[in-house]
Amino acid sequence: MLTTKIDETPGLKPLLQLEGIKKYYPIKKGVFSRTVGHIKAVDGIDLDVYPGETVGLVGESGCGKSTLGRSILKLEDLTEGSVMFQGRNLAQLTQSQMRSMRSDLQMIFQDPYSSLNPRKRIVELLTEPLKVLSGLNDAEAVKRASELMEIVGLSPQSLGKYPHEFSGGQRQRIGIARAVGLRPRLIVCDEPVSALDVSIQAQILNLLKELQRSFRLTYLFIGHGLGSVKYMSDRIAVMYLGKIVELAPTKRLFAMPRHPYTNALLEAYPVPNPRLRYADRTVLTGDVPSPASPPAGCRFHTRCKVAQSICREREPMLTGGEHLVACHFPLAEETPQSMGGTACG
Amino acid sequence: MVNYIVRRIMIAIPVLLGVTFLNFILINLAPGDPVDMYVNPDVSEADKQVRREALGLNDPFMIRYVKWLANLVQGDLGHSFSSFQPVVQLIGERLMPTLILMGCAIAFGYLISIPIGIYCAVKANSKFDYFMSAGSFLGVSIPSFFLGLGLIYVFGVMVGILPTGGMNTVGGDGGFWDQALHLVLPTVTLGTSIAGGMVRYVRSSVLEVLNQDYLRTARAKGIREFFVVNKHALKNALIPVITIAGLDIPILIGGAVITESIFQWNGMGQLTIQAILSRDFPLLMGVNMLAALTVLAANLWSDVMYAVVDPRIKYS
Amino acid sequence: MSMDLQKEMTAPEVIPALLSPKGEVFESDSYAKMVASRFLKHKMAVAGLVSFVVLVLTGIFAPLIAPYDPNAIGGAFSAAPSAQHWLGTDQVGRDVLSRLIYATRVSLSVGVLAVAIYVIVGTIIGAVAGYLGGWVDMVINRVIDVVMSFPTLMVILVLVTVLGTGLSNIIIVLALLGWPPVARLVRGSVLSLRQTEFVKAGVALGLSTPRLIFGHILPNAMGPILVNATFGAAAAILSESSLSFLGMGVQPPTASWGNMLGAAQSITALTSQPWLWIPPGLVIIISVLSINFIGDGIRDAMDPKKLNV
Amino acid sequence: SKPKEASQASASQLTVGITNPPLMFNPIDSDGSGSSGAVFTYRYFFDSLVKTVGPLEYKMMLAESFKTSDNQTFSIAIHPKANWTDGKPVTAQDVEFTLNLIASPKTVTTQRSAIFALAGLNEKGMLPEGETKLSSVKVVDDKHLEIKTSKPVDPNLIYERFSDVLIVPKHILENVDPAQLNQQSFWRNPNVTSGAYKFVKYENKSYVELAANESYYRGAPKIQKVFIKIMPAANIVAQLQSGELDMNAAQGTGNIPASEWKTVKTFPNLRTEEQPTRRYNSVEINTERFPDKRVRQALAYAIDRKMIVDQLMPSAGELQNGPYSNSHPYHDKNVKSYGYEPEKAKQLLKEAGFDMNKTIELIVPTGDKTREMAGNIIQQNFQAIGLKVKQVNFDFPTTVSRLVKGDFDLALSSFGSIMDPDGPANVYRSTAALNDMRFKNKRVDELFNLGMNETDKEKRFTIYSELQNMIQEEVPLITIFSEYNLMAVAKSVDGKGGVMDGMHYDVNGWTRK
Amino acid sequence: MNHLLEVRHLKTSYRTEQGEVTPVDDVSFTLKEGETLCIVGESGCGKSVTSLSILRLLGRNGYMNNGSIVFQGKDLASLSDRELNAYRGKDIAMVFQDPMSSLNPVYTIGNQLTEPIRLHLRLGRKEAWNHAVRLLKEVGFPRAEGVMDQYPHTLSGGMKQRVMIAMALACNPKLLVADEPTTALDVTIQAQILDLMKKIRSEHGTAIMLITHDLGVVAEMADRVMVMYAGQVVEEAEVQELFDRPMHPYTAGLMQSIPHIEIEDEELQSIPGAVPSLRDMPQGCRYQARCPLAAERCMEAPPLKETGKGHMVRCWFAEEASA
Ligand SMILES: Nc1ncnc2c1ncn2[C@@H]1O[C@H](COP(=O)(O)OP(=O)(O)OP(=O)(O)O)[C@@H](O)[C@H]1O
Ligand SMILES: Nc1ncnc2c1ncn2[C@@H]1O[C@H](COP(=O)(O)OP(=O)(O)OP(=O)(O)O)[C@@H](O)[C@H]1O
Ligand SMILES: [Mg+2]
Ligand SMILES: [Mg+2]
Repeated sequence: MLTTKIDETPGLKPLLQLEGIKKYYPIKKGVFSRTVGHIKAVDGIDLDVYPGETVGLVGESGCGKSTLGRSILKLEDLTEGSVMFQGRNLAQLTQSQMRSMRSDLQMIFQDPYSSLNPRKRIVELLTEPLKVLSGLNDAEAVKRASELMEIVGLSPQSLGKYPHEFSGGQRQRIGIARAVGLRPRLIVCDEPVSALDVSIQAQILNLLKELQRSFRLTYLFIGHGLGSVKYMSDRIAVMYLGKIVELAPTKRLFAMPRHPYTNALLEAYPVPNPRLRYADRTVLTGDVPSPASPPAGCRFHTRCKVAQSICREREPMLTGGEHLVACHFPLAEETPQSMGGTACG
Repeated sequence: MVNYIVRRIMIAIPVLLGVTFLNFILINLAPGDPVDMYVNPDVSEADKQVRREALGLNDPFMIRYVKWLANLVQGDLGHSFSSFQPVVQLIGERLMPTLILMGCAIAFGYLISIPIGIYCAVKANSKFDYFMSAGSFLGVSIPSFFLGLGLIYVFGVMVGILPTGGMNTVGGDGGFWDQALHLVLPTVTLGTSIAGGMVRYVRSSVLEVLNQDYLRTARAKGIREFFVVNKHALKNALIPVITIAGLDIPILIGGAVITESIFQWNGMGQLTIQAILSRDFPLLMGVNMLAALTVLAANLWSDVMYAVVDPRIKYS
Repeated sequence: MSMDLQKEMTAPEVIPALLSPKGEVFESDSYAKMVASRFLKHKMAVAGLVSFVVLVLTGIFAPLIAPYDPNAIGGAFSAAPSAQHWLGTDQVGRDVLSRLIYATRVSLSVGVLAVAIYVIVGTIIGAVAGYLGGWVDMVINRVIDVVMSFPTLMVILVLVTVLGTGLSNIIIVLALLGWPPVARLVRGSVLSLRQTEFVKAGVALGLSTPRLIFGHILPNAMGPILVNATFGAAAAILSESSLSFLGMGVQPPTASWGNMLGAAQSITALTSQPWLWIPPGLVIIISVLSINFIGDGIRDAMDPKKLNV
Repeated sequence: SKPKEASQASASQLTVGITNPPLMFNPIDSDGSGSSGAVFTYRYFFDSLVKTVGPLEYKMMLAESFKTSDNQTFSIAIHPKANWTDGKPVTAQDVEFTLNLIASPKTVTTQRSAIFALAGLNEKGMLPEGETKLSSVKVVDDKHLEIKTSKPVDPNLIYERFSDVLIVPKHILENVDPAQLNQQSFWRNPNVTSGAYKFVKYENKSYVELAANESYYRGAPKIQKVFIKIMPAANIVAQLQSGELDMNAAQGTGNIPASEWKTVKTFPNLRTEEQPTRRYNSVEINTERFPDKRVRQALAYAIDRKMIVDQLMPSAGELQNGPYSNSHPYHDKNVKSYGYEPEKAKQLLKEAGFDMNKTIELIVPTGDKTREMAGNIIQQNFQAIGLKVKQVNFDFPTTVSRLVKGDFDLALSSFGSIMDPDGPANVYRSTAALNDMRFKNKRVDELFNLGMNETDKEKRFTIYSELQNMIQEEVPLITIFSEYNLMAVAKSVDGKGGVMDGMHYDVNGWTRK
Repeated sequence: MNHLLEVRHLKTSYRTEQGEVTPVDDVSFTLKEGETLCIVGESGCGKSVTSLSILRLLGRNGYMNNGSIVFQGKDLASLSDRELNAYRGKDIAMVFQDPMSSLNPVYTIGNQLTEPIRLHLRLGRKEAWNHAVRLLKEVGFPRAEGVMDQYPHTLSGGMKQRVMIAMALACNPKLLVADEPTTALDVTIQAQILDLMKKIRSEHGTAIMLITHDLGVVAEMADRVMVMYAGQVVEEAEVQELFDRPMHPYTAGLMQSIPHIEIEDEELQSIPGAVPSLRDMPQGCRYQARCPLAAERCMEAPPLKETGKGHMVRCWFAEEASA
């Protein structure tokens, strides 16, 4: 199993390269549908993902995580930037080339309830892409579908059922089976467990890990449950308002977050241990600014405790070696933050 | 909002132009000649020719259309072929009666269907609900010529308390009450068919809203069920209802032909049918253009009403 | 690359007996079967279905059931019901019962076929507009505007000349005039369904656009379409009779419920010849009611929200 | 409690029901006026010189006398007391103006045929190019004038034709461009008139209000107000019953449908009357498509006309044989009648070698319920002898355009005729405007010419007798039935009922209990 | 001991097309003034239905089958809807899970917020307005006046949830029932809301019944915790006690399946299987199908019994599980 230290493995080519990805949604008004502004859902992201690793993507709701994930799969048309997958620029592929490329590039959706067509039986849901993309005939496709069911821990007997006859966890397994069925190399997991029960979450996370091991999968793992992202990821990128503000190997990030936002995120995360209740933690005040008109300068300055005047004027770049951070005044590297610092009984 | 409306009107212009041209083609394609049909045995071919010339029917097709358009720009819709009055004036005379009848019919239809629809939804699947469902289908499926005639017979002839037709008492001074009395039967006839469909729409729309979380919030505040339904649910439920209403209006303005003729209510429907039956081209063009205008206006109206009822929708 | 992945994937043993050759029958019923069984639990819907089937059978077997030739003129005109003529005779001495039975063919085919055609056409157009968006949507919308603002009666008149009269042409006319609202409706549903996760998932899985529209989106937009269609059927049965006013309806002597009712439009018939209007009126209402109840039943049975209960 | 309207119906007012809304009140162009409804109405306030009051029976109106000694020159004296409602006298100049207006080639008019006999008109019946006045109309003085026909004519023909020439006020209309005549607002508010009643208003296009002309030259009307209400036929029945209407206008304008007649006759508040008309319904045959006389005869034998009359219009119509209606003074009682003989019909078809598999289209114009039902019966009758006949209903304009183009096999239609026997010439003459049948028969054309040039009544009768038998033998159209005028008048009203002919003559004498 | 709320043997059922279901079956608990009780359990276990039963907000087809709900000595279950309206929003207030859909989209915040104030406190239009503005300031809107005229869709999720809380606090309730008030929100916003609730608790002495399935939130907020599974209470204890010594195998499984951020990498343990459906509840212990300790005996329904000081468990093998 490949693990971290990507930079120490020179010569290994990234599986996925994101360069300057921007996705602006036009805000349209009236019948003329004139664009009166843009929601800058993703506003300039560079990220390399190497074969076999899991890159976690965290950030608060609406910061553009899903949009980024969808953009990689060309479910959204990019405003700017390029997605290189296996060394090919996806933007330059024809429709049919793209369609065949999809068997290497898959996605697991956030909501297991709405991502399965309620009027199709599982067998149809699983075999349809197999027939279309892998060109299998009916019998082969059904055979493959039942293998997949076993792989994700479901009985092939239930292939004839409808999505509503399954629990949320089982549905998410079906979604996973569907994505894995095409034998992809990269799977974008868009919050695959946040809609699920706590007791089921662990099942799914374990399944994903196991699949990664057996099929040498690469994951881009999106989530805002810090616990699960931490559990899954080798590296973690923290997003805020369409930008990556910090990118570091998992352990380092949790041990010493450098961006004030990362720090706030870690502090706000309620630790399931009553002994570790914060007496007086730093809760972020203010609301998330609108992505339609992100603040000038550093986007976080409106909520940042350490913001100075430069933060309002100049946008910080994402810099650093193994631990990248975009902040004019990053938290000192040596002061370990978080983790029950000021715990009380 | 004003901006939005102005832009909508701008976009309506090419649509209208298209409609008028297609109308012109249609009208000219329709069988029957406005002059030939004057089969007064005493009218000779030569006289028909005089009439053709006077009506401008001898010009080629495109010339006639361009002339018509040129006049339109100056606000002139031409003269009727049969009554020789300006089309604008003819339509003007008929518009008010139509609007009055439509207004009353819509008001009547909605006044009975909205409460019934709400109550059906609140008491969904009860006896009342089933009974009213059946009633609403009856309303939809009873032809208006039949309902109208029945009403005339019962209230005009047998009971004799309501006038059987016309817009006011012959020779009367046409006071408000007089006209109101004459409005009753046509309003009921037309309103019944409106109400029939509306009950269903209101019912399903309220039913949908009744499952919304914010109604539970309202109940949790201790608000009486009556207000929960009639304040919190109703306004939301009206949003889809407005769309339907928007679709209703043009149909009513152009299409209450039967009700109008049964009750001698001289509105647009009567005018339209007369124009068609006499192949009165200029009048038809005028009437059709008004119909197109109402469709576009009604679309705009429902969009604007949407924004009025639903603050989430904003036009700028 | 995918080749060696394939090898790695360990295929668990599949029990072939579980799968039918076509891989279709598993332990659960098919969707259609499930919808059917849910439909059958809907009392009103079943009642509607039964009466509708009775009407359809009446239409199909009209020659066997009808006691007389529906167009034959015999006996007294406008005669009250009697042993020979159970529902009396009409204004030109034809047997009302026989006409009513034969009229079932015309009225039901107008009510069902016209609506079926325009629902299909409207659905396809609306789906295309809603899914493709952009200029296609814009053009289709304007076309809908134009068609909706057409003077219905004029269109009908012109079509009469172009097409000639006849049952099939009535159906065509009603269909031509009926599709725009359906297209609007479908467009709206498709616009919102297009944003749903399962459609996005379909795109991610590489499914083609037509497959997505027709295989995934439309089946989920059926609810409102069905409601519209059931109302439309009632309207079509009635409009057929007003078309005959312009010489566009079914041509006499062929009977339809609408023209039977229309012919009875006089004070004399209203007050003293109820057999001329009660039977067709009643049958129209029964058919409208049954179509509506069937529609309600289908909608409820297909509603995915209700599937969860 | 009856509606207000009924209880208010005092002795001084009369309410008449009509079905066709007048568009305006222009007696020069009755088609532009929307025909019968307008004619019925403007007859109350525009008078003619003479008036037909019954078959070959004429009374003087605006003319005090209207005489000829040579059947060619007619001297007319205008009633000395005849005034316009604005006080100005009705003069010979008004008559001259009216005649010239009709004659002008620029005028859009339906009345040209009324003056066709006058000298000085070209073959189109118009003033020749360059002339402004008819030379045949000579004003003698304010109240006297002379008119001259191009050749001697039966004076009855002139009287009948001039019954339709309503005199319009010169001083109001003299500056009007004849081409713009129809657009005059005067026709919508005719406030200078000469008739028994004055126009008050046309309210909402739903009724016309008329008031008595107190200074009417033949005596002021006794009923103060007349209301002419427009409504569908079914409502006329309802309103007659409820008392909102005092009478219907009958004859096209305000007919009671034949199917309702029995019901109406039972209403206790009404007295009813059936009156024969000169209007009949027939099946037009396209002689180009059915050139064989035997086939046309077979079609005539196939129709059970008696059943149509007896069952469809019991006591509301009669059988019609030939081009002259039973009530027409020139009707030949012995004209050939086609009985219901289906076997003979089949026989004739066989003889003619008619292709029985050919589908024949029978066009029925919509709008007249009785006619539509007759169409059903006729179609069945044809079917019964083995013909394949498809009935198609068209609205009136469509029907007309098909007829004019000759694009039809068989078509139901109706024809009326003036009292003069020349009337049917505009149907049966080879070149006639209404000869949709494309019926071309030299002898028929000849007979029409002969009859036209003959002034002796007896001789004319013989000519027209031959003519109608000839036509009946050739059957270019199958005459079926003639509907009666069905008149209902409130018992409280004392006056002649609703026929158009003659009804307006004595309206000033009507009273009401 | 004077209990503010005492729920005894609550059983709530819904009539559905396929017959009756009973999502809450024999639930009992108490709540003291100023106390915070957290109810945890996975989705569908009956947490919301339990809370809705208190104010009888079950909707058209739900009804209370059995049990009593005694609030300040009065059995709410025996009151008519009219009488109950006097409690709703006044003594007992609720905050619901989804702030997005819990506010009426077509009325302004001010309109919705003044409603309970005018209804229960009988204030005039003006006073109610001022009161509402004060409340909004209290829940952290500096620009409260402006917010009053805004429509819900113009507010962010966190703002809406704070409005919901302000609305709940409008009449100084004795009991605040919060049904997953932060599930739809971000962790940073969640922290704000939780702080707000803590503040209210300390300032007004309001008792809070907090429903969640996030054990982190529980750890942060609760005095006492009640764990529900498949419509039943399976365990109830002081928060510290529960985290230290979970006795029911389900509680234990839950604790182990949470990915932690404060502890270093470890293999997650998951609970196999899925929650039984309401329509075919197993005989006996409802957890047996997923339970590692399941035995013959579990075919018999275990009672909820006290094992330690205030620690109640519904399991035959409670001691072993905690070991
Ligand atoms: N189709 C769209 N049209 C317009 N705006 C959109 C669209 N999809 C997303 N957005 C906006 O883009 C921004 C980023 O959305 P996105 O779904 O990527 O966030 P996210 O980080 O995935 O949030 P969450 O954690 O809630 O899933 C949001 O402000 C959202 O409102
Ligand atoms: N109106 C209803 N009709 C029928 N069944 C219902 C209804 N409301 C809830 N239920 C059922 O009751 C059970 C418990 O629901 P409840 O909402 O209390 O769960 P919960 O514990 O709050 O779950 P979550 O964490 O998802 O909110 C569920 O199985 C649900 O299907
Ligand atoms: Mg997302
Ligand atoms: Mg819940």
